[in-house]
Order: sequence, then structure tokens, then C-alpha cells
Amino acid sequence: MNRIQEKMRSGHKLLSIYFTAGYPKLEDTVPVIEALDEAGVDMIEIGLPFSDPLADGPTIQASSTAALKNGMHTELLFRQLKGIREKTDIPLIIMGYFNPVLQYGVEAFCKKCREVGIDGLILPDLPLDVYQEEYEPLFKANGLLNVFLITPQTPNERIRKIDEGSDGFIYMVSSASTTGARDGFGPEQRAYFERIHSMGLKNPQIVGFGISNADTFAQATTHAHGAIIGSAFIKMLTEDGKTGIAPFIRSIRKSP
Amino acid sequence: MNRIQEKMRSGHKLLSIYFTAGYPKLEDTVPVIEALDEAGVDMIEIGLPFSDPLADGPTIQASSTAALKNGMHTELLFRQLKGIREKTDIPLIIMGYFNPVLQYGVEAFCKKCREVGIDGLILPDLPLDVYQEEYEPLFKANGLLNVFLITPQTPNERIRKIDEGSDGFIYMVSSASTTGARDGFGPEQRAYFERIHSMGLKNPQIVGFGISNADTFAQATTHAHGAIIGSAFIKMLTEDGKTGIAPFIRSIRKSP
Amino acid sequence: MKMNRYQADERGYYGEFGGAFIPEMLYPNTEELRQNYLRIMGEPDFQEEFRQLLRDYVGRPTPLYFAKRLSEKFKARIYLKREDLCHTGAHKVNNTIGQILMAKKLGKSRIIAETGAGQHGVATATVCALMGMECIVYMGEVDIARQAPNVARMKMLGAEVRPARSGSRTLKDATNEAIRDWINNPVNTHYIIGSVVGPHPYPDMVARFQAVISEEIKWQLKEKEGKEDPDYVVACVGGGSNAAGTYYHYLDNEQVGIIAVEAAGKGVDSGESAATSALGKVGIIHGSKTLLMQTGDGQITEPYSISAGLDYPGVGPMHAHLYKSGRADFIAITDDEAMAAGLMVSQLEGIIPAIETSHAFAIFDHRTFKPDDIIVINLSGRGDKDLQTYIDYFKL
Amino acid sequence: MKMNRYQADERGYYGEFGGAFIPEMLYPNTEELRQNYLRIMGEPDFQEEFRQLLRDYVGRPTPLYFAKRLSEKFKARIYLKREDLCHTGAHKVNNTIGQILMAKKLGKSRIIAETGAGQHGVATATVCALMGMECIVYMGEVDIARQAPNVARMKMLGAEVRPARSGSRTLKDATNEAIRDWINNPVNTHYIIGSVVGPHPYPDMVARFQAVISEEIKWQLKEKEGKEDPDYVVACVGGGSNAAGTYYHYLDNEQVGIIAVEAAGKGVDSGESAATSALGKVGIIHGSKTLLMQTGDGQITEPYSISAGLDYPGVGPMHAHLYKSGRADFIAITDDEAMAAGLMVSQLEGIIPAIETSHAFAIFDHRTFKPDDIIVINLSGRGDKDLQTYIDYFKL
Ligand SMILES: Cc1ncc(COP(=O)(O)O)c(C=O)c1O
Ligand SMILES: Cc1ncc(COP(=O)(O)O)c(C=O)c1O
Repeated sequence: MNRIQEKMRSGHKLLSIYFTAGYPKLEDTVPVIEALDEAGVDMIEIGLPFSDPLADGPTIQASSTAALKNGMHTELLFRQLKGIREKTDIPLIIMGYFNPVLQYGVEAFCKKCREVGIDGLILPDLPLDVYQEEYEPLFKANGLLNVFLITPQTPNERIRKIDEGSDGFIYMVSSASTTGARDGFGPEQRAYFERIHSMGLKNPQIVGFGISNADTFAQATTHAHGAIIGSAFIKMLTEDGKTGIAPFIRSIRKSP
Repeated sequence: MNRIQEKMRSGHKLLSIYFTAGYPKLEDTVPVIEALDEAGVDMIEIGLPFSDPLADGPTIQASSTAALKNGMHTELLFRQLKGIREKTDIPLIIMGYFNPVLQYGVEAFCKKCREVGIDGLILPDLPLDVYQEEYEPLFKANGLLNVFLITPQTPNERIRKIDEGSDGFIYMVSSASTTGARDGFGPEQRAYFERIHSMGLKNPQIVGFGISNADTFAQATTHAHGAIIGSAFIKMLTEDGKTGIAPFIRSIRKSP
Repeated sequence: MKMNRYQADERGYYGEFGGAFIPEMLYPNTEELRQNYLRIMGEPDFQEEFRQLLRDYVGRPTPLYFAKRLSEKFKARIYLKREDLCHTGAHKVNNTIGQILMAKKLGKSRIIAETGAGQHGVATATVCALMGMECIVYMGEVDIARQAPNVARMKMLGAEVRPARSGSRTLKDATNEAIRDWINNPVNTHYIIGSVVGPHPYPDMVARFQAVISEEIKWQLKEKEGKEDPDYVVACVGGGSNAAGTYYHYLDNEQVGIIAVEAAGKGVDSGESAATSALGKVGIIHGSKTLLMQTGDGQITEPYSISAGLDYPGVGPMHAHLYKSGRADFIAITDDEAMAAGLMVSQLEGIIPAIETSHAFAIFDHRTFKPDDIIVINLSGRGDKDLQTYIDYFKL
Repeated sequence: MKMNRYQADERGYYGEFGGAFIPEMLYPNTEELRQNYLRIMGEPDFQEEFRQLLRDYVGRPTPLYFAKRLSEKFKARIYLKREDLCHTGAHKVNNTIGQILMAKKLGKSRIIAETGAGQHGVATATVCALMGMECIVYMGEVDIARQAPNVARMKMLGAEVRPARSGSRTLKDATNEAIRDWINNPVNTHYIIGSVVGPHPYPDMVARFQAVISEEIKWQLKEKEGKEDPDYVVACVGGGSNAAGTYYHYLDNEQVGIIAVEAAGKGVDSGESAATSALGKVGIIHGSKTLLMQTGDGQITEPYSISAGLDYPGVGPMHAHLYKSGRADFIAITDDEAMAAGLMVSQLEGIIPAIETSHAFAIFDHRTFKPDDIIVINLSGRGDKDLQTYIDYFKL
């Protein structure tokens, strides 16, 4: 059983953090992972920076640009992650765009992931059908879970299909929006959360986009199994640096 | 007999000077006439300044603009010329564009000319046919000779027609060119001068355009009865003022 | 009804207006043209080349476009004749195509032109490039500044742009300079005048070249409305060439109302205007007897309009006659009205008109129409050349 | 010969290229389009409105013009397809007319677009004004500076121009921003992509709207040369929409040579280039698998060309396939070659081409043709938007 699947079984609401590899400093990748682990988060998404992150908002976009300027690249990320499993058992997911993976070679990429101990991938622009037709065996062979997104606009039928094709969790985009911190969730989002909940999917759902504090975390996880914080975390990291990680995570964890 | 016709009978080569009324100073019209008369020119063309003198070169154009700025206008010119016949008997021609005459009223204009003692008109943009159809009786009734132009491009047939319709002199434009001083006449011009001469016209010919000094005056009048200096005179007037008039005329008169 | 009441007679007169009041130096040039233009235009090979270039090069026929949103707004059936789609962006090229072919027939090798908005200059530079002829365009210094894109286009096309520095340094002065050039170059040079102005035969010749506009309107309207005749034809009038083309085949059909739109500038009585019909008196400008803005003393007034192409103190003799005879309804439109109308058309129909043309769209505050009135407005040119003026005006 | 070898298959693939590599957030939008576009395009009332607007509003058919002086110079029979005469000045409007009608059919009320040269932005702002729809155009900051006239036009037309400040601040980044906007506004918004790029069904849909170009070439050439097929069709390739339209009806007719002209910038190997076929490797950009300029690491390279409309690191999947399969002959033209060709065409034919288009006229130094070869070059747009660049370059 994959570390992600194992984590999903735990009773409490999971807190997952997204950060961009090589940001703020090139060598920060592993220290950030360690600090997050220590602060008690449940899962980490490591962003592989991309020049044209078209599904990301300005904060993550800026961090990607900075990371690339710092010199981050795919091979280097793997080098940095080498030995990470000697340090932590936390589920690690690489989140990135498909083109760098394609250039690295999908097979080589998957193998490297296994080598360094990556548990899953989120590649927003690798659609389900292409994945299933061309890449699923490679992922499976390397013990990688591929995570798909759903949004408030995804038709139920397609949600079922995605549920069918997934075996880690479903990344539930909170609202039609590129990532970026929001003030809170409105009635529409709550109705959406409830609708998905009532579908009784086989995969747990982790909510992403728009979670920035204890409040929104609590709202997002009323029905879902957990939530992902991205932009709000990056923003904090930009302002406070790594020493801000523990207090930030504490602030989310404390009940509102 | 009109003063112009009388002058044409004199044996020597006639020197005619064009200047712009009201230039350089508004009140200079009569003093310039007097100075020219004293310096011994044979005929004077008084330019009635026009806003859009499209057949004139830059020098005369600039003097027209200046004269208009000085406040020159048709009625004022007549006022200035009032009494001129008490001072001089030199043939006086008003040269101008047709529009100011039209606005003044052609009949009123002709009458005024007679009143102040003008002998003829040169209105380059009043064509022969319109003149003959509409205005000839008015001119005649007021003792005004109307002078027409010919150019190197005017067909012989038309020259004959113009000769037919004229009874003062023919204004022979030296070359296809808006007025402006030239360096001298080439073989083409000389051929043209000869061609016209050999036509044996009933009217004397006075050459205009491009005469600036004793040399060109002599060349122009080899066959013709006289020549008109315009731009070169205005240029001198601009530079030296009225005191330059006598020396300028002397310089033309002296044989080259 | 007497036919051809509003066309030029043999001597180039429209009623009392027109003729050829030119210095003798220009006589051979205009005479050569006068004696030949109708014959040459009548030759089959001339017509064939003219028509072929209008089709394949200019892009004719230009559409007659039913402007749905304008029609809804002003409650009438409004059609736009799309001269803005002509190559180079205005009706001017219809005339320059015709005249360059005429110049070739007459054996000329050098072309001169005057320009105000620069459209005629561009259209002339264009046909000169097409035919490999030398091209010199005179343009007022003020216009050179306010119509920079067109100056750039002329240079790209290989023409020389010579600034006119006298007078108001606009269209009238550029015309003076062009005429001076023609006087100085009487043999090898053809002067392509850009509007229905100048000495006979220019007004008539240019009107005939532009007449293709109403020739097309007739059959296009027949296709769309089942009849050739609209209730009104509307055009802005600078010199009057686009208007002449728009009216041409309707002149003697008094069922068709003619609306001529002039530039009032800052207001007809503001002292800064170019509304010739309202402000002009009979006079001579550029060789033609016509209505003319002038002082009591016969000096030509410096006109003013925000649009360089309407900034002319005279008007073609055909239009002077249409005004005097009452055949056409003249409306004067201010800068502000024109600019607002230009923005309106841009945002209602997705067409940015030349500021000249914008004047024609401002008539709806001045006249009322019936819901089934068919109104054809000549969209004489596109506004690309005027973008800076629009931007500055609206602070976009 | 298998038919339709070079068209998209049902899943939007041209050979190995194409598809829809999109984030799930875009799935409903593109899926709605994918399921409906062929049906809607097939509906008679859609076709009727599309054709009517192309005729009366855009000014189609655009002429097929025999370029006499170019033909003499290069000793071949050169025809120009005059897309520069389209309303707004380029072929782009064929597509925006089609897509705005599509958007209406899909019940959308808000339009977004990206633009490089600004031609597509203007064409989009234009049809939005025509239909009374809200319009937001994303444009790279660099392009906003170098294509100022088109920015002004969009504003006049009532569109909002939003600067893209990331990356190279050119077309690719504007596209990213537009996609982001679409993700954020998935229900009421239609994204009018301006070229044959993006996820399926965009490349196929845009190609079908632009196909009117070669549809017309066929009957026009038949009229002029007695046969529908030229020896070569030539077009510049940015994203590839004007090229797709020019090739469309000739794709599967291998008798017709296809020449695709890319921007080499300062030279293919200079590091400042946009020659995608020469420099690209298979990759994903803007939802499509295609040839793509990128680092070994899969980061998209910042392209360079003097022409904003060719300054794109990818190419439509149709063109990637035409390249890979050898069906098309790709030629890379430098800035300098393009500028010289633009000036040449201006002064030989009186037509100032868009700098994008000028690239297509520079092929004659790279390929030789036979005297009776019929070559149709798509004159994709006019150079008005590029005057400042031309002027600065040639110091006119
Ligand atoms: C677009 C446009 N319309 C109208 C005019 C006015 O000229 P005309 O009255 O001769 O049509 C011009 C002159 O440049 C013009 O460019
Ligand atoms: C005139 C012109 N030609 C060509 C292009 C390139 O686009 P495409 O390759 O899609 O035709 C553009 C883009 O803006 C353009 O404006």
C-alpha cells in the first residue's frame, strides 16, 4: 500500500501543503519538506516549476519563475530528493505540468520518482484519457498514484469516471478559479461540497484552491477528507521564510 | 491712347518692375513707385497681394503674406494710389489674382482703377475666354488694357488668339516656372524667344520670370521689347530697403 | 425633368460654378486633359484595366452593409457603403487608379499630388508604386504632424512627401504647392488632384471615377431591398469626391434625398470652422469658381476642422451648385459631434471610421427619419490614420 | 492516396500532434465546444449568417490579385490573396466572425482573447462591438508597446486590454493569461483563440473558419488561370491560422506544393528566433501537443521575432504534422530578410504588408521557381500596425 493510501485511512482531516521546489532559495526544497513534516502536516505537494503555469495564480506563478531563475530543474529536483526517505515517511507528491515530464521522458521520470520515494503525481494538464491510454502502466509499475482534479463544473458522469480511474484521492478544486487565496467559501461552494459528498465516491476527496487559514480549512473539510494549501503558504514563505512554517501550520490546525 | 501703348512705341528696351503693394511697410506703396519712377524704370506692376498666390514663387509669396499682415487690402491700395497721377506719368499696372477683384466687384474695381489712373491689369487666373465673354467691355469702358501671358508651352495657335485679344503687350513667361530669380537663360529659352519673335505678333512682348540682372535683362530683350523684374527686385527691397532701389535699377541698366 | 441638371456642362460648369480659372502656364496641361479625358475614359481597354484594378487590386465591389445596431438605435434602415474596405482605406483610391491610367495614356512619367488627411497621398503613392512612376506628394506641415501614419505609409511606398509651409499649412496650401510644381513641370508631369476640385476637367473627371460608388449602391440595394433607390444618400464633404461618387447616379433622381455633411469645426460661427456652404461666398480657388470661405476682401480664409480631410475652405463646384439649387440638404457638424459619432459607430458596429466620415454619422441629432426610410451613408474611410486623435480626444 | 491525411481526426490529432492537454478546470468549456462545434457549423442558419457577415461586413471574397511587377521580378506567376483587404486588416477576422457566432449559439455573454500583433485582438474587439458583447483582450506588455495602433483600436472598439506581465510578455504569456481567465470564468465566457493552436477542437475549428481563404482561391484561380490548383501555396506561420486557411483545400492534393514561412528572428541559430520547426521538439503548449521551442528541461523558450504575430514558441498541430510528414516545405526568414521584402512589395506593388506577411515574400532568395509556376502567396495582413517598426528600421 502506497503512503498516500495509508494516510487517507487516518481518521482526522488531512492538511496537505503545496510548495514550489527550489523556492525561495534553490536549496530550500528539502529543508521546507523537513520543516513541514516537523510541523505535522499530513502530505506534501512538491511543485516542479514550469515556465508557463497556466492553471496557477500569480503567487504560485511568481514562485515558479523565481525557482527557475534560481536554477531549479527536473534532474536537480531528483538529486535534491535523493535520500529524503531516510528523513521522512510523509506522503510526497510531485505536482507539475506535463511538458517537463514529457521532455524528461515519462518512463524515466516515473522511475526516478520511485527511486527517490515519490508517492504520486498531479499533472493537471495530463487528461484522464491520455493517461489511461498511454501512461497508466508506467505509473502503476512505479508505484505512483496519479491524482485527477474535479471542479464545480465537472459533470457527475465525468466525476464517476475520474473516481473510477483514480486510486489515491480526488483533488477537488474548490471553485472555478486559478489558485490564489480567497476570503472564504460561499453558498455555491458549500452546495458543491455537499453534492460531491453525497455522491459517495470510492476515493477520498482533498479540497484545493482558496484555502488560506483555519476557517477556510474547516469549511473545506466539513465533508471532504482534507485540504491543500498552496498560495497562502507560498505567500507566508515569501514574507516570513522557513521560520514561519511551524507557526503557519499551527494557525491552520487550531480549531477556529 | 493708353500710357502703356504709348510707352511701347519708345525705341529702347523697356524695364518694368514688379513690386508688392504694402511691402515692406504698409505705407511703402507710393514711395516705392516714386523711387522707381525717379530711378528711370519704364513701367511698374503693382502687386495686389493675395493669400494664395499659386503662380508665384517663394519670394513674391512671402512679400504678399507680409503685405497682408501689414494690413494691405484692395480698398486701401486704391486709397494709397489716389493722387498718384499728380506725381508720375509712368504706366501703372495692377497685377493680382482674380478672386480679390471678384469680391470687390469687377465693375467697381475697373472704375476705381480708372479713377486713380491705372493703365492695365494682369490677372493670371482670369483666362482669355472668360475675360472676353464677361469682362472685356468693362475693361474697355474704363480704359484698362488687360495683359495675357504666354509660356514656352503655349501652342502657336493660342498665341495668335491671345495676340488677337490683346492691345497693350504680351507678357512672355520666360520658362515654365513659377517666378523666382534664375541664373540665366539656356538654349531652350533662346529658341523660344526667337520663335516668338519670328511669329511677328501685333503686340509687343515683355519677358517676365527669371530676370535678375543686367545679363539676363539683355538676353531677355534681345528680341523682345522689354522685360519685367519681380523676385530679384523684391529680394533687394527686403535686404536693402528703398535706398537700394536706385542702385539696383542702375545695375540693370548698365550694359553687361 | 431636365436630365443632367447637376452634371458638368461641356465647359465644366455646374450652374454658375466650375470652369477653369488658371494661369496661362497651366493651360497646356489642363487643355491636354480636357481634350482627352472623355475619349480615353471611353476606350474599352481603359475601362477594362480600370475595372480590373478596381476589382483585383482595390477590392471592389465594396460591400453595402446593413448596419443592424445603428438602424435599431436611430429607427431607420441604415446601410453603410464600405469604402473603408478599399485598398489603402478610403474611397480616394478609386480616383487615383483612374488618374494613373489616364497619366499613362497621356505619356506622363512623373506624378504630383496634394494631400490633407494623407489618404489621397497614400492612394497616389500606392498607384505610383504599382505603375513604377515617380511620385511627389505635397502636404501641409500641420497635416504632416496630425496624420503621421499616412506620412509613414507614403514613404514606405517610395513617395517623396514635401511639406507645404505657407498659409495655414494645411490642404489648401499643399494644393497651391502642387499647382506650383505643375507649373514648373508642364510636360512630363500629371497632377493627380484628390477631390472634385480644381479647374475643369478635374471635378468632372474625378466625379466620374468615383461614380463607381453609386453605381454599386444601385445594384446592391436592389439585391437587398428590391429597389435601386434609397430615400437618402449621405456623405461628408471636404472637397466633395466621396460625396460626388455617392450621389452621382442619383443626382437627377429627385426622389432620392441628398445629404451633404460639412465640418463645422468648433461651431459654424466660432471663427474656427470649415463649413463652406454656410460660410462661403462665390469665389475662385484652385482654378474653380465655387463657394469659398474668404474675407470681404477676397483673401481665402484659413479653415479649421479636427479632420484634416475636411479642412478645406472651398468645396467642389458640383456641391456649390447642389447647395445653391437646393438639391442637397447641407448639415454642418462640429468636431465634438463628429468625435462622439465616431466612437458610437466603433462601439455599435465594430467599425472605426475616419474622422471625416464620422461627421456623416452625426446627422441623426439634426434630422429625423421615418422607420422605413432607407439611408445609405458612405463610409468613406477607416479611422486607422486618426487613432491618435481619437485617443487624445477621448483620453482612452 | 488516403483522403484527409492532413486533417484533424475525431480526437483532434494530426498524426501524433494535437489533442487536448488541458487542466480539468477547462474540461467543461472545451468539451461543450467539442461536442457542438461541428453540429453548429453545419446548421444552415449558422452558415448563412457566417457567409453573410463575411460578405457584407468583412468584405469577402477578398481579391486574388495577379502581381505583375513581382511576377516580372521573380519570373513566376505570382498571385496575392488579399486578406489585407479584410475589415480590420488581416485574415484574423474570418475566425472571430465564426467564433462570435459560435459563442452566441452556446449562450455566452463574455468574450476573452489573447493577441500578439493585436490583429486578433482588434478582430475580436470588432465582432464583440458588432454583437454587443463584453470583450477582454490579453496582450503582452512588450507587444502593447510595439503594436500601439492596435491597442488604440481595441480601446476605441470598447474592449478592455489587459497587459500580460509574465514571461517574455508576448503572445505566449497573453495566452496563458487568457486561459487563466477562462478557468476563472467557465460558464458565461467564450475564449476566442486567434490561431490554429490550443486544445482540440480549436485548431480544427479555426482552420475550418479560415478555410474560406483556399475555398476562394480555388474558384478565383479557375477564373484566371483555368485551373483550381496552383503549383505552390505560400503563407507565413505564427500559430498557423492564415496558413491553415490558405492550405486547407489543397492539403490532400499533393500536386500543390505547400510552403510555410517561419520567423528566424536574428537567425535560426542566434538564440533569438521563433523558427519553431527548426528549433522545436515535441511538447505541450496551451493544451496541444506540437512542436515547441523549449529547453532540454521542458521549459518553454522565449521566442524572438521582429513581428509580434510570429513571436510564438509553438506552432499549430496541423503544421507540426505537415512538417514532420514532409508535406510542407518550411523556410525560416530573418528579420532583415522580412523587412527588405516588405519594403520591396510596398514599392513594387503599392501594398505595405504586415511584417508577419513580409516573411512570406522573402522566399525567393531561398527557392527557385519555374517561369510558368503559379504561386499563390497569402497576403495575410496590411502593415498599418507596423509602420513605426518599418520607419525605425529603414530610418524613413
Ligand atoms: C476618409 C475620407 N473621407 C472624406 C474625405 C474628404 O474628401 P472628399 O470630400 O473629396 O471625399 C477624405 C479626405 O482625405 C477622407 O480621407
Ligand atoms: C497579418 C498577420 N499574419 C500572420 C499572423 C500570424 O498568425 P497565424 O500564423 O495564425 O496566421 C498574424 C498574427 O497576428 C498577423 O497579424
